[in-house]
Amino acid sequence: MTLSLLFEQLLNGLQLGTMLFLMASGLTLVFGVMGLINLAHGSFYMVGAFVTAWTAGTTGSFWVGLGAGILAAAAVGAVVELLVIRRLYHRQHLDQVLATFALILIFSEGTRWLFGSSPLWLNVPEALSGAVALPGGSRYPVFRLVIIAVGVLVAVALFLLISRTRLGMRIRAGESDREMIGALGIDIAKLYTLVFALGAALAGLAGSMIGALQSVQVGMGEPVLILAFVVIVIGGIGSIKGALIGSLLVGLVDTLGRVFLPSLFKLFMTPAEASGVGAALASMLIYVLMAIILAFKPKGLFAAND
Amino acid sequence: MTRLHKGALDKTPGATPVPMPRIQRETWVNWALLGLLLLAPMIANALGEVYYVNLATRIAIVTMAAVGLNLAIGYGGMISFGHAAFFGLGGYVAGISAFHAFDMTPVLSWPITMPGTDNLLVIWLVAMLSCAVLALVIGAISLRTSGVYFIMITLAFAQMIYYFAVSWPTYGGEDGLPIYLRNQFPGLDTNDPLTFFLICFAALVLALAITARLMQSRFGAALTMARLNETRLATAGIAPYPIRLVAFVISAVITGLAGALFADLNGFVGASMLSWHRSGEIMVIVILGGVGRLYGPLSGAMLFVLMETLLGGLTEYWLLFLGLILLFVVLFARGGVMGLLAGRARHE
Amino acid sequence: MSDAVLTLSHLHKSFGALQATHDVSLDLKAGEIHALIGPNGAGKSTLIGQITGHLMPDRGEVRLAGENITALSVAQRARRGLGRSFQVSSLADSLSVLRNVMIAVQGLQGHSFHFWKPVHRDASLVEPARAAIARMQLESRAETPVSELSHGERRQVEVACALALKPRALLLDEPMAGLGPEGSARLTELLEELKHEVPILLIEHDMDAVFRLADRISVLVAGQVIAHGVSDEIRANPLVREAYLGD
Amino acid sequence: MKKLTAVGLGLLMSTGLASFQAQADEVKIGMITTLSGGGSHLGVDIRDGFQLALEQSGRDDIELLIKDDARKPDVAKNLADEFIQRDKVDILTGIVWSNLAMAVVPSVVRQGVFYLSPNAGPSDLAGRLCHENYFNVAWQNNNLHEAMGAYMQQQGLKKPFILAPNYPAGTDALEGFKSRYHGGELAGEIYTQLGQTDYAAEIAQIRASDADSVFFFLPGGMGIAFTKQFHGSGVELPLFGPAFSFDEIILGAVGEAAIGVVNTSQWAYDLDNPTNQAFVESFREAYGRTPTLYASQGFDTANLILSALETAHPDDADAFREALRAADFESTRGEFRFGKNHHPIQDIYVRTVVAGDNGQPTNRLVGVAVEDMQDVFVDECRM
Repeated sequence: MTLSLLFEQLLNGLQLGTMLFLMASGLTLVFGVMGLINLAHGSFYMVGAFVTAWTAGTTGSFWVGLGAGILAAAAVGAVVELLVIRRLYHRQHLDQVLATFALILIFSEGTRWLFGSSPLWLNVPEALSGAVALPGGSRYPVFRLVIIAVGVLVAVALFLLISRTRLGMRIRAGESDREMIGALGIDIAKLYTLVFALGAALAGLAGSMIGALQSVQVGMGEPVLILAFVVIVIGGIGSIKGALIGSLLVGLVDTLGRVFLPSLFKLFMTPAEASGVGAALASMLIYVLMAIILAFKPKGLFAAND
Repeated sequence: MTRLHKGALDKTPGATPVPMPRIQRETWVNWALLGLLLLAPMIANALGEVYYVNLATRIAIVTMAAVGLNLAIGYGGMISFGHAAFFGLGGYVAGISAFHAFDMTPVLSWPITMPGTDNLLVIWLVAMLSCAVLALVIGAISLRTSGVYFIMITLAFAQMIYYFAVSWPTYGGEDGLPIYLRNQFPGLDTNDPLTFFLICFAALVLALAITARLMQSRFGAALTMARLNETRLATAGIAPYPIRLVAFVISAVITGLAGALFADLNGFVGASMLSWHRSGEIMVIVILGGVGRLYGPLSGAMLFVLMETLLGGLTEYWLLFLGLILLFVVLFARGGVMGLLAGRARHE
Repeated sequence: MSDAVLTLSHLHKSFGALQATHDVSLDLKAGEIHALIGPNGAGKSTLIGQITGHLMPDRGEVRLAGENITALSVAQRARRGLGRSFQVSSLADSLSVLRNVMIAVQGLQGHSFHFWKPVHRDASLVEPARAAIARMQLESRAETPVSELSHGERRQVEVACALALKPRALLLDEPMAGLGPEGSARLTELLEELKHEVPILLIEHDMDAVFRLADRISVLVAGQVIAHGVSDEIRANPLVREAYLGD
Repeated sequence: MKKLTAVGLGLLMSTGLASFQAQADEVKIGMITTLSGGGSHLGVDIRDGFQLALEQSGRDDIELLIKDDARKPDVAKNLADEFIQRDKVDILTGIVWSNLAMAVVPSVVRQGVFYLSPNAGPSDLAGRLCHENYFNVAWQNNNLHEAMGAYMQQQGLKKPFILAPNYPAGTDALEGFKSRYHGGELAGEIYTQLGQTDYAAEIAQIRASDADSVFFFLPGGMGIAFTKQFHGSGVELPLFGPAFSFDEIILGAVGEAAIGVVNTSQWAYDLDNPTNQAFVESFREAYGRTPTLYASQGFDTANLILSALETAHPDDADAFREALRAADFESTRGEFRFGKNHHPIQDIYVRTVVAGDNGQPTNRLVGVAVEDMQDVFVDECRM
């Protein structure tokens, strides 16, 4: 393992982490402000990817597709909030879990009904394809660097939004006291729709970009959703800072675990066995991480309201 | 049996008087559901329609898994999103045991030699013990958290076990493990569909009776209070944590036994029994039927399995409709099927 | 101070920069009612939390009947004989009065891992619970769900729960609030009678009741005990007048 | 709601009774396949290919019942029960995935029903658990990987890097590859997580190794993701794999990143035989897309059944079985016969992905990797 390879793997972990942050920040915001567990968050990721792929395929431009994907995710988020989600704010977590589980089924099958069973085509835009040289000689895809940059931008923007703007003030007020912002004369219903759509848009953004790297297919949101939940639980639900730290932690642990565990086992096993055992443990690693963190910090690393 | 239907929780002579007609209505509904489950396969069997016997067996087993989860969610207020771990573990105990019995190899050769077996009584015992141990570990850690954290940490543990099963080659990994010959119950022919149904039905009735009795006991009173008002319980000098932990273990044991039966019904056990969709499905059944109602899981499982069977035959987009129905139940039919059939829940 | 049942010594507790409890020491002697008063925000809730075990003090000690209980949990303290009622009613609303009180009896007996015998047929649970309810003159409401009770009745159920625990020391957090004149009078009577069985640490806003009932009074302002004494001393204390009346 | 349940039960009972009235000489075929959720395009193609063959046969005495298993083993098992016990089907077919096949097939064939696999071929069913009523019309799972091992050795590649997901089909793939590849040393061997979609870490390892080629088995979305990411990584090594990651539908999703990839398949749409040409043409006409290998497998399975029905009705199990075993039908893949374990003995071809007429990537037949390939588990089969 050379230093440059290690550096490259750290970048990979960082990239996975920033992508997770796009998902997790929306999820944690919605929980922090409205107290809602949204299992259907992965569906917005899928909507973003499908609309981007479809639009890009039709117009020939990734960028038009990206814009359409984000807008569509936000719009779908707003509609879902108006029709379904707002009936769930005062419900128990159990009802929220079931209702949003139902939404997953509806979105997955609805998407399949609209777009068919086959995965859609979506590629990295021409301008961002290719790879650049890294210090140490290896090469790294430009598009992944862009994802990291977008993740960092979104993180900064979110921090500014929450700490500097009126909307952010309302969001913070909502986190600390839901009754109070009602009393302040803020239209709480509108605020909730806005926050929910914002979260959906971020998920859509993640889906659009990742769709270009991976495959755009029904069900693509579910593995990401579970990872995003692991992230926000590790970070402390409701905390944007926690989501950021959690994302990076999960991204790095997952990537490095996949790389190093098999190598570790190769010290005392045959390569094939080591690869198998290492991969098995690597796939369990982030869940182990989460269990350990919660065992010692039952409300995550940065519990928002504690 | 009558005692069983008087209601498990608060609606006992010493507690809240509930208007009489409602008690009778729920009792009546409970009996009707149980009777339907018992009679339908018998009639089907007499008509030679084996398929419906197996369908009823499936309902009985799925109900039992949900009865276990209902103990945790409905009675204990512990929203476990990881009960597939116990369902699957129970299944794997049956599968692994049958595998070794078929191959005549030992399950364990160290520290003690343990041969495989196809004796259901032994398998059930081992399945229940394994689930109890696993639940003790998972519960001990998870119950330190609460709320969403509890939901997610139970999910995390189930995922760990899922990935372990997928990548563990000895017992088939993702391909799973077929059970070539259904495990045997001393003195009965388990290959006869009706006999196997009756075994499962008896196990279900036992699980229901135990749950009912349990919830009337001191332990049940403490568990109810842990759910309704943890502070009150602690102020009475009863620590909530051990009460919850024991309830979690019992819940896991019931779900695990259902898993063992499920594996034998299907003649197959695989990692899909451990997946998070499975946890979601059991939870859906509990909520569909009515959370915290003794017979909620039965009505939920009947509805769920029938929907799966009927809708699945009508359209390949049946999951879309399942989703819509679920959404409708959550938003507009609170209290689930039992709420519709027997009126509002007794508490909350 | 050998007859002190409950002793707090030098308790400190801060939340970040806010010092919510500053060097508080007080005791509760057998046979007395010791009232703790103070304006809103004086740190009463924080102090109660430290006595009952919901909060851990940063420094200092809590002793019950000579035993150091500072590090014990809520349940452990309750088992050692610390009974309490809550300022905001903390009962299981959907359960009957009897069920709420029975839990306390069950806690007292210490057997909660019994899985088989139905509680409603367990005379050793039902009878003490009914006795505690009778003591609060709530017999007619025993089977009523708490959610259907009036505010005052809930307070009485709280006290019944605390009594059913047969505590060595009783901590009552604003038991008079919302009772109305008649209920207040009845409760006052009961407390006077009760203090001979179990000493009471009374947190109360109703000054009339406090001055009538309390053998001793401690005044908490800004996390500190600023005055301590019998009724007349407190009434005359200029610090107290300043804190309370703002003059 | 109660009334609804009652109606539901009544409905179930009545459809059950209806099955009694089926005509005796009619043939009932039950198809359990994946039509919803991830990977459903495989099931859809199998179904479409199968139905096309039935339509072309012009027979109206065959009833085809199709149900979706949602890729869940217990649902598949339940559907099998339903088909056998309620609908009394003579033949079952359709399952896409090995784990579902393992859940369903052993018990089905023991009940005397014929099962013809149009896709999955787990090693146990070819070996230790082989059965007289089980026929595999596609391939044994390891075939395409073994063939690729042999091909890469022929091509003189010295240091292949190999990877597959960490599950039984994945281990079978790599073991299968290694069993026929002895042309050098592996540059590396990685098991990835099942369902993994980001391969940056693995690609970095490939880059850092001294590999001269990459062999991978990543079915479905995993393969799409890997191929795209590999293409974008700037690593310029030739890619090899089984056809599962390069059917026409997946190629559409991968785009030009797939161009140049070499893959092994028992079938290619440009395979030069009249049956195949007619099949591809009629499939395109009927469904408006180019068939995948899954469609050809569905088509072949149906034609095998049709050919056997010419000789015998499944009620006469022994005669029908003999007719199936003879495999007297025109296969889309050229010569086709069964080994003694009822698995195919067939040529495995090599295809390469090129830019098609409209710029879209498509497969071109290059040659034959292994002739008359038979699976290695046949000796474990005691039949």
